[in-house]
Amino acid sequence: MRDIAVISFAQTPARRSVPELNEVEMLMPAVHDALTQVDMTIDDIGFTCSGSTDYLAGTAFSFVSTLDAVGPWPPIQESHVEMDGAWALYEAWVKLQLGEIDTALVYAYAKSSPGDLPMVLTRQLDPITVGPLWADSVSLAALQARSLIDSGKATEADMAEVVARSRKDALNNPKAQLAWDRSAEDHLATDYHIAPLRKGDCPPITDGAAAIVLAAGDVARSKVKRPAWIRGIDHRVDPIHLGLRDLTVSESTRIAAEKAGVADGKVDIAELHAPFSHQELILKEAIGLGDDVAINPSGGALAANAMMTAGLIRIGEVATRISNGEADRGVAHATSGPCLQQNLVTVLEGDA
Amino acid sequence: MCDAVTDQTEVGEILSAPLIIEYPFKRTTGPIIGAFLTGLREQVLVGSKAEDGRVIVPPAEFDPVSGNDLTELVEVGPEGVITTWAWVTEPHAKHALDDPFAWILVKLDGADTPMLGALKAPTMDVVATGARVKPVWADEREGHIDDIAHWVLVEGDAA
Amino acid sequence: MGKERVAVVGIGQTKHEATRGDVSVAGLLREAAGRALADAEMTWSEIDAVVIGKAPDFFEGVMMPELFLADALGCTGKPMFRVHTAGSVGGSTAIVASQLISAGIHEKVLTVAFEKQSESEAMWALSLPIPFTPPLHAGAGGYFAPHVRSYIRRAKAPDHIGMLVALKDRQNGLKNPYAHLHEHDITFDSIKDSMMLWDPIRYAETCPSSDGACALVLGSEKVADEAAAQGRQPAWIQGTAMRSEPTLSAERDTVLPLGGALCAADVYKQAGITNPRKDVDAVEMYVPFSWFEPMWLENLGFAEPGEGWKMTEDGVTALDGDLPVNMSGGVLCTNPIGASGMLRFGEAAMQVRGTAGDHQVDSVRKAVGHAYGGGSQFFAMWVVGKDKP
Amino acid sequence: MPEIQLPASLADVEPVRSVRTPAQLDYTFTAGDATTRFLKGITQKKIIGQQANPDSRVYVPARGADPELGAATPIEVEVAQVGTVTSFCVVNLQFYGSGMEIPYTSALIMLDGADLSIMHLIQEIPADQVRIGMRVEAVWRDDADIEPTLESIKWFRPTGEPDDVNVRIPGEIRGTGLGSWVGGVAPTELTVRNPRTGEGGTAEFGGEG
Repeated sequence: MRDIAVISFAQTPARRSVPELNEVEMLMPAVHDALTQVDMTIDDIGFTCSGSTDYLAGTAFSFVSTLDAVGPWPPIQESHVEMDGAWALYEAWVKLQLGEIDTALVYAYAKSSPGDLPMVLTRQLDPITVGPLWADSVSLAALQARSLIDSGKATEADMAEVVARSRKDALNNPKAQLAWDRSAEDHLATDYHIAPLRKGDCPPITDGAAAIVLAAGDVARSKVKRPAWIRGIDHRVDPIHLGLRDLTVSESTRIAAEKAGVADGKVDIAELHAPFSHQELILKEAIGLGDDVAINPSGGALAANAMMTAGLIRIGEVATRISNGEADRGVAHATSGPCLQQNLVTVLEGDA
Repeated sequence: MCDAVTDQTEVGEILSAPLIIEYPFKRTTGPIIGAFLTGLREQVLVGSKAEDGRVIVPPAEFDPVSGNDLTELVEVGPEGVITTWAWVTEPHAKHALDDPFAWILVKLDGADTPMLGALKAPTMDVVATGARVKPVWADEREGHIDDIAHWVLVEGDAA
Repeated sequence: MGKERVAVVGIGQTKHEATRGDVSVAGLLREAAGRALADAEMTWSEIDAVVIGKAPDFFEGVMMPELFLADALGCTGKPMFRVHTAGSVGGSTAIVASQLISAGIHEKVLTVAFEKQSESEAMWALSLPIPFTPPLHAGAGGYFAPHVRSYIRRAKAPDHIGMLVALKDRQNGLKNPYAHLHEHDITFDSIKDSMMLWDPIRYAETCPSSDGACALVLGSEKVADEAAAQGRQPAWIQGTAMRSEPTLSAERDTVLPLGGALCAADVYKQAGITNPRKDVDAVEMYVPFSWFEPMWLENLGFAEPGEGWKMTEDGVTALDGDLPVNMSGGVLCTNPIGASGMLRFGEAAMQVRGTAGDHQVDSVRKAVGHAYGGGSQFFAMWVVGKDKP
Repeated sequence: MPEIQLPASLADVEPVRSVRTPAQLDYTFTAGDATTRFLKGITQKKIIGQQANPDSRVYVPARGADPELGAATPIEVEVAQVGTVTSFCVVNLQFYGSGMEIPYTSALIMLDGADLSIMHLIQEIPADQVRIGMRVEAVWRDDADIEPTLESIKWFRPTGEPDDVNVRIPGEIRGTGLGSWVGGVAPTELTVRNPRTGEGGTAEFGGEG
């Protein structure tokens, strides 16, 4: 495979609501920032790919007007996925493998604030046998958490540790939305939200955008001192029906991690897209991460969870830490669908 | 999810207005899901038999492993056991139950995979994985998942 | 490094209808996918990855519906990918799928595009009442009709061209058993007398609203060589291209969009086409309103600007003409929006494989598939051929 | 279609073939900065265009980004309430509202001072007399009914001025519209001027270089 690296990453501050900006206005600063960091304009980009979904803000063809953010004139090579931006990055990576272009811009955005997000997400479910029940995303995650607890693989105290650590780490992330220094015990003393989940076990609802520039080989080396090379990337899906899955494991993540070659070297850090605290525990096992791996130093999705964007941000967070020398090899994970249905794993590495 | 107030934005006079997206979608069911809904109308629960012998409820139209067509429907339930549950303290207006209730995955007798439902229970304390439950049918049924009004614990088996 | 060869080795589509009341959304997809797999002589388990395309989720009222369809498409434990590029999506989905093979990642990829428009209705899904947004006064046709008028004026085209296109495509559709519209009684006069919906666009010059799906099995060179050895002609992908431009910008030409022309120039270059009018044997282009045939003939380099309508008038684009266009009956006969682009790509592949049945054109060596979307701003094209590139 | 085996209890009842699953989602839509500024102008019966820089295109209504530059449009420019019909269609079906008399005309109108046409209704002239090049002016609702929506302009009507015989129909506005093949020559990105770099564009193809 051709050497492809993340050479820049930008994200808007994660906020509960960004009413003063429409989607293109919210997205534009992230795109400009990612390009400016590597002294590029859209004219230097070979392929552009974005991720978003219409249902969040309730507007069909939302990606059509947000394309204006890049200034696609003269016309550009471009595509869009109705998926998290991590999958847009996958498409761009595939395109770069063809060897015809050397650079790609990937962006993603979401405004979840206009709607009632947990209810909007019920529209992902089987439209005949499940959708009419309006089983919201938090309730489904709570069913998964209970399964995990019942299985004896984790306790509410284990989940509380994830919550305390993530939000504390988020204090060092200026883009984070939800950060605090509270002990696991403090968290356990709060009431259940949807038992066995407490509010603190759940992600914030976030509006935000992110962008990444990818470059191949020498172009990457010419632009940044230490490119974050994509050494492996793979994604897999499970059935949507919760009854068809063992909710205490993530089989699709396990396969993706294996195919991406996570086990081929030492992992320093991992950014896991675990919107709910217990999901980090499931993912850690599925990917095969040891206790020595720093997980979600950014605070993860518990600190900011812009839909369609949070997976791409995980890749950006790992890449940034490789480029700045904090880590040599890292794993980024993205998820989509109820209870970790679809998962993407990327392995990034810096030159020795 | 949790609505933390971490930012206060001066919105000024930015215009906002309600946007309601509403449609009475009419969905064709195909024969397998159609049979499941027919069963609900007739107070019968059915699942489909997968290639590995598992009985899947609600019936899968296609084998979840191989992707091949599934064609054999079998009757299951009506009682079953809770395989996992979650307690909702503040039901949403769109939920079937107005009072606090439990979402449950219930594995019906004769089935190998559980289905989702809403369990009416007085308190969280009486709900438990492994407890037996049964459906409460809606008075008027038309072949819709809402024909199961909700689920209740089977008497004398409150965990 | 470099591109691996890719070919279409299986093609399937549903019977398209206004309402496919006999199948679920999953069943609709499976009908197309099952036929494509059978055509490729493959089973579900052989497929490495699935790439799905459809237009806005509001049509079926399911958010990211590929998630609930994952097991129906045999994706459990496999990569599944969802593309959305508005009306061009069927084409761009096939291109993304082909790149998974040309990049050397997979050997056998299933790609499926669909729309089940009858679950809601197009007029609702395409005109949600977004506050503060200027209303479209007359639906999609009302958006495109002024651009058609601009074309007619610029090209000094006579009024009857649109009707000729409609007559040709609807008659071609009669030869296509999968087409939604089969209008046996159609005549030039019946088109002329049909209601003028958005003057200059008549009812009979407008695409229908369909339920339907299309699926392609794409294979690596090895897979395609095996098919060829067994007597199943592969449709070799000789070039793919996509271009996008803004919907509303001062510079752009909404009649002959630069993005469309650049997309064509790119794909021809890859396929070694120097004179599209001579080198291409058949074209399936995205013509939802009849006048788009001459517009695209010009945009895609088959005619000089202002001259495209003459090809239509002279019968060049007829099924027995020198450059047959929309042999299948095209979008004017069948329009499950998300699948419409893939149906164009699939028909082009059928023509080079020689499997198009009654609408087969003799000795097609190179065929073009074309799709566009949005406000004539997203373009996807491929060239397929009998010969290995 | 494979044969389905039903349990005995369902063998003789009428099967369900379709189901209604009504769904309603309630959103609070916010307009964002550019749209709000435009609509604020409308409430004062002004049509405010926006541009990214003093030399760039004037967009009415601006949607938040100059789509050629990919840049925000902070500069406000009031444009005229008169303009030229650049194209139109005559609608014979009741697509929009209930009060419109059929047939009605939906037109692209280039307001004087703007660089892109808006789509709006033409009234106060029979539909079959509307022309490309016709000069039209905005007709506002009564003051009491002015709201932050483009519909506060009820429609446009002829001004009675002579037609603009030089009107450039869409794509020819800047003369750069030849996006297609001229003289058998395949187009390239250089066919048009790049608004960020100023490069490209040829006189032959009507660029501004």
